[in-house]
Amino acid sequence: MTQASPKVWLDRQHCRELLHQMIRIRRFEEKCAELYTQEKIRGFLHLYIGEEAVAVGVMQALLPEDAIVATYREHGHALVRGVPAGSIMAEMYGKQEGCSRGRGGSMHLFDAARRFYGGNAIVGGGMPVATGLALADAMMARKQVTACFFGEGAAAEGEFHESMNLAALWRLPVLFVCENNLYAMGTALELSESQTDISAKAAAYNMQAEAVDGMNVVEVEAAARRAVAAIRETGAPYFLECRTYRFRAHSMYDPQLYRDKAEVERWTGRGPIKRFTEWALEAGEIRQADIDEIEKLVAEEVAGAVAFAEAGTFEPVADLARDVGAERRP
Amino acid sequence: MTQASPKVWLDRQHCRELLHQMIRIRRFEEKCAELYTQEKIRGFLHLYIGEEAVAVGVMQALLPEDAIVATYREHGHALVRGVPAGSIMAEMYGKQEGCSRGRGGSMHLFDAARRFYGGNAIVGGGMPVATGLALADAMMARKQVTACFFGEGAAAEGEFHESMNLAALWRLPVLFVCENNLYAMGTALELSESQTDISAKAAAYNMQAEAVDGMNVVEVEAAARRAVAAIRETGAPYFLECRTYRFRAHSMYDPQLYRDKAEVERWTGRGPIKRFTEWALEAGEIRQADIDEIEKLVAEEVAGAVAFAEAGTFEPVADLARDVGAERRP
Amino acid sequence: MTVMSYRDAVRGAIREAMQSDPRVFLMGEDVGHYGGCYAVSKGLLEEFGPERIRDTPLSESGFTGAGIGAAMGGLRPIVEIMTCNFSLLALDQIMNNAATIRHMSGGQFNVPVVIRMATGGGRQLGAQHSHSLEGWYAHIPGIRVLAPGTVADAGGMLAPALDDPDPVLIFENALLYNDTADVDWPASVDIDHAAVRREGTDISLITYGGSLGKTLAAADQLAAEGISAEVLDLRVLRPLDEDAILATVARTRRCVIVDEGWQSGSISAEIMARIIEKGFWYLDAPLARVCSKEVPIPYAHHLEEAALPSITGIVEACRAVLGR
Amino acid sequence: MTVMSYRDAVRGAIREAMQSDPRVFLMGEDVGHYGGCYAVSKGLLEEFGPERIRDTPLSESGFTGAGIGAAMGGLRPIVEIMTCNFSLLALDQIMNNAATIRHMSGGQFNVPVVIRMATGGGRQLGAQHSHSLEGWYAHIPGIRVLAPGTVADAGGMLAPALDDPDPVLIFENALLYNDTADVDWPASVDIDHAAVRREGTDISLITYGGSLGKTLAAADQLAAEGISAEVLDLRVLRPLDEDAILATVARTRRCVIVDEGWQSGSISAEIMARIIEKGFWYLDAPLARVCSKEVPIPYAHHLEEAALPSITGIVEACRAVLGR
Ligand SMILES: Cc1ncc(C[n+]2csc(CCOP(=O)(O)OP(=O)(O)O)c2C)c(N)n1
Ligand SMILES: Cc1ncc(C[n+]2csc(CCOP(=O)(O)OP(=O)(O)O)c2C)c(N)n1
Ligand SMILES: [Mg+2]
Ligand SMILES: [Mg+2]
Repeated sequence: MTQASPKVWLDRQHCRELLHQMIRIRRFEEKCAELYTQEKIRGFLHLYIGEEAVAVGVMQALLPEDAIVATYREHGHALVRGVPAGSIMAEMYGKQEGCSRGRGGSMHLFDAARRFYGGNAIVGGGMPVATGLALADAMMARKQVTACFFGEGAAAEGEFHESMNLAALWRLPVLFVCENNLYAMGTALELSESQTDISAKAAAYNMQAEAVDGMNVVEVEAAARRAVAAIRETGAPYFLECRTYRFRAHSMYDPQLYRDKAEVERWTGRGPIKRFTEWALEAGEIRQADIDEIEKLVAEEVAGAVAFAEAGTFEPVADLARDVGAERRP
Repeated sequence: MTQASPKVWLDRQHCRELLHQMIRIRRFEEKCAELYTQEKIRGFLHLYIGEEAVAVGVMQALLPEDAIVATYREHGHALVRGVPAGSIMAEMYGKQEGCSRGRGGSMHLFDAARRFYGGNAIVGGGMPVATGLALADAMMARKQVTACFFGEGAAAEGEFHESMNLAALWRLPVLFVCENNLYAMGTALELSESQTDISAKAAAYNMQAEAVDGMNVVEVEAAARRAVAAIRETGAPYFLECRTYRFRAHSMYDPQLYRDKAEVERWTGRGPIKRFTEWALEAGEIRQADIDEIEKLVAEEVAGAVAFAEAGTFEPVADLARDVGAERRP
Repeated sequence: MTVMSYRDAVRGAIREAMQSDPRVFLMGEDVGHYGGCYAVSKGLLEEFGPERIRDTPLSESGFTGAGIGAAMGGLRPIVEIMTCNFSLLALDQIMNNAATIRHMSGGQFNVPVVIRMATGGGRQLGAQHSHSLEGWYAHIPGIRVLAPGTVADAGGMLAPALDDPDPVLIFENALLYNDTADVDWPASVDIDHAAVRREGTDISLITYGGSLGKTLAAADQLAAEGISAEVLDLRVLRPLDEDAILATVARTRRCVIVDEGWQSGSISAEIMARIIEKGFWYLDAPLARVCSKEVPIPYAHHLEEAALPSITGIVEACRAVLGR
Repeated sequence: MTVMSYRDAVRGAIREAMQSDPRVFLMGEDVGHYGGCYAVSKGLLEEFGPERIRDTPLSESGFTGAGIGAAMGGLRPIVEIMTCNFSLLALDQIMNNAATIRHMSGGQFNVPVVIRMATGGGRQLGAQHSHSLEGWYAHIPGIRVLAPGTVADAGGMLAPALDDPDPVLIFENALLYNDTADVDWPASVDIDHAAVRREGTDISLITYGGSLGKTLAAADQLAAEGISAEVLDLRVLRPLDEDAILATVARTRRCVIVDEGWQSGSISAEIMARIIEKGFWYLDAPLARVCSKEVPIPYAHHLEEAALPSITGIVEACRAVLGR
């Protein structure tokens, strides 16, 4: 449940909510992987498994009027933001009931009602757009925040640099969320950045910046709440680096030659769902029965999403050229 | 005289040399401005007047085998590097005796013999090229340095960011020289950078960085020598921000609405030639007779350059398509 | 009727748009304190303030993308890229975002941004500052490309471009800024149709933007030789007004296309293709075109002149097509 | 003769170039540790080490420009831009530096860089990952543009491209990487001429790259209908082999051009223009072309298929031109 508070209230209900959202992403994507091997889903499919705490934690701090710009690895963000699982699944099936009418696929989820501005498959390409959304908010004196997600690989791109500078220079309400999973495809961070502390880079734009453990959903949520509260108060941007790890391949084609199994196992050992569950059980904030119920709810939701996608229809080929431009111009 | 030493030896001869070079640039460009109003020179003409200490100081530290990449404001760099004044002037006349056969004009001076790689009129556009020249040196284990000049306005461009990161990441022997004259056309530094300390930006790439008074030729030379010595020793890049000021308009079209006369006067009052002359006279390193002789030599050189340009010839129109590609391919 | 320059017309159009719609703002390098690199926006900073006449850092991709985002966020940005030479740095934002988001999002989002830039050679600015890329941009689906060749179009195209729910690129040939004409003001033009600027019967000359003046001058010379040339100003390079192209060719049965882009792959090739596809049987002679030579545009005046389309070149091409 | 895939052919060509010339190196995103996003460079890191198989950060403009600089500094870089979709970020370096420096410097400097990139749609990658920009790049003077459509060309074009003193762009259609063929190895091809891939008498089909296979398949179908189609593979998109284009049209007097670029402003338009300018009197019928529909390429399979050139579409275009 979205709350406007700058503090995390870790009551039972909220713990359940955090866990529920993380498990939703996990199970949904496990299903996606399965459907990909069945060739129900095609194109590129980038899984977020292992990184769930980031989207779940950050999204807690956002209100419905805030905007989101994400990357091609955005199922998690869309799900937590409230884009219906069925419409996401249908999108990946290429059905017109999909959240982008089947035009976008996995990499291009859009949802105007949730101010979900995609789904951008050009690394760094969403950052100037997020900056512009925030510019509109600033110029129209709307107290909204634009959350912009991107990987640490994007930090080397010129568009990162230009966007960071513009947002800081013009004091625009952007929450930059760097999902630092240590690899850009097969390129390890130390092979792509002379300065591997990404939040230090951000600080060089005179932007408030902070790095958090992206495997800890509570820590992420707390930082995001601080950040969003600061943005709402000052109007200035904030940079949050979430240190995380991708458990799966970059996309479905990746043989993962660039990292060894032991490293992956080390990280999965401290996976966000595992850790949070252990802590919450220990702290008595949730019980096994809660988890079982969540898993049941999620299984139903995922099955429902698949059924929805399967039942969906294909847009008529005659409509191919629709929406290249407006149907009617003034 | 180019010396490989990391120290500045301020003997009489060297003082004379520094002054001579600065006055050469000044008088040459004053002539250019005159010729522009006479329409002998056309296109864009960007004068370096006020900034002479930077090119003169930095160039002292470079050896003939080093490379230079500059901008559209590069008459000074070309002159000090040894590109003959006549061939520069002829270039601006559009004559085939020009250093780029009249194809380039003021913004595109080139000279292969002096490893002078232009003359680039895209702000930031020379930076990746300089990085690549240094990459070639590094891969071929040549102990050469590439000096890359650019304005502070370039620091906002993505190409700046990408080049800085590549050079630092790969430890390439580039001397980045930021000529911070406080304005990019009419845009003041504080309107273009959230962090106005450009050398602090550079440090965020884990690159050694330093800011110096760009109106003091000795300080620039000393810093450049330190920097070049460090590069030759470590192979890693170095960033030198030279704080300076452009006394004239951005180009010949600029009505300078963006700054007031008083500001310009404050800066011209501490102009690099004026200050150095006063100091050197005081210190007894030069005498008025030296200055008079320098002025005489320079006047002759400039007159000779104009005469050379006037006497030059136009490339036949039939050669227009020459040098789009190699004449002969293997 | 009011006598004004092309520059004044653009400025007037910006002013009026800003006065009548608070969502409109102008951003780009040196649009504010400098007064615009071609003095187009001179005085506007004083009138509208630095929020709405927004100087940007040198960050073409960043601020063009920000314009796209701001448009999606409810504003009506006019993004000025100083010249099309620098727009290459913003191409990712233009092609991968502005042009695709409506389609890719299944029609949920649109990008009502206007991107203006100066274009063209002829001022001895050399190879990196003399591109004519408007015809090249016209390849991209999802954007509209305008090329005002007259003072009236310079003043009149901005308002409908801002009303357009989709991205519109406006290419202003820098050589035209000082042109003056007596125009109706406020200007009101459409941004869908080509316009016949001169009627004729022997041959059609199809052109736009910076080449319009040369083409009309060539038509004058041809008239003196007894050749009646019709001049069609495309005005809109994407989508092309195919009907108007076919109509003029149907009338004259002969056609020369004049265009400042490099010849291979220029928009003149596309116009030829359209005529061949749909107007082949109208033709009494091969088509011809007068474009820029395929070289980086050189600085030296005589070489630059030789590289760009010339009045003589147009006249000669017409004579050749007419077999005279 | 050796049976190998298009991918193996590119890899083999890179290996041989690196073995025989120490100045050659490969750089780009994920060429090393990942093994190349299309597995083209798999194994090369182990063989040549990280200096010469150089993984780059995500910085298309930066590393493409660095390739240009390294070429000017005496090396022979092969710059890999993962796909042409991302090459827009590097366009400033390509058009304003690589393509201009020789001319602009009066012939003093040249840029012997090879820039390879994957191109094309057909894999349900959506609007930002399905561009076919090779024909669009062919507009730029100062570069050579290659489009290997066969395994032999994929293997044979790299060496002459590296020998070329000027920038060469190679577009590898990603759908071809798994194609296999029995080829002469080491491959040796020229990078100046088009090639007739199938002889015929009734109509010429002109194509290249990823559309070659579809076009040959269409020619098979046409043969079954008693129509003899000649298939010309352009191979080199800049400079175009105009002689070969005119020769095939002179033989068949009819022509359809097949090209995966968006139709307006595609290279097919340029080919039509050349034929009209110099081969108009050969023609017995209007020219036609089969290109991509003018939409951002959609994800859904059936829509993507409808957007790209198809065998049926080619066959139908031929029938229409032949009036059957
Ligand atoms: C401009 C651009 N270059 C290259 C690619 C190909 N590519 C897709 S994802 C990716 C790695 C991005 O890594 P990162 O930003 O760290 O995000 P992650 O995938 O790790 O979440 C690359 C190289 C692209 N999509 N866009
Ligand atoms: C990419 C690009 N954008 C815009 C321009 C137009 N322009 C030329 S010089 C200049 C200002 C550059 O300022 P700075 O880098 O500080 O150098 P200075 O002129 O002060 O020496 C601008 C905006 C350009 N040449 N290239
Ligand atoms: Mg990553
Ligand atoms: Mg400056």
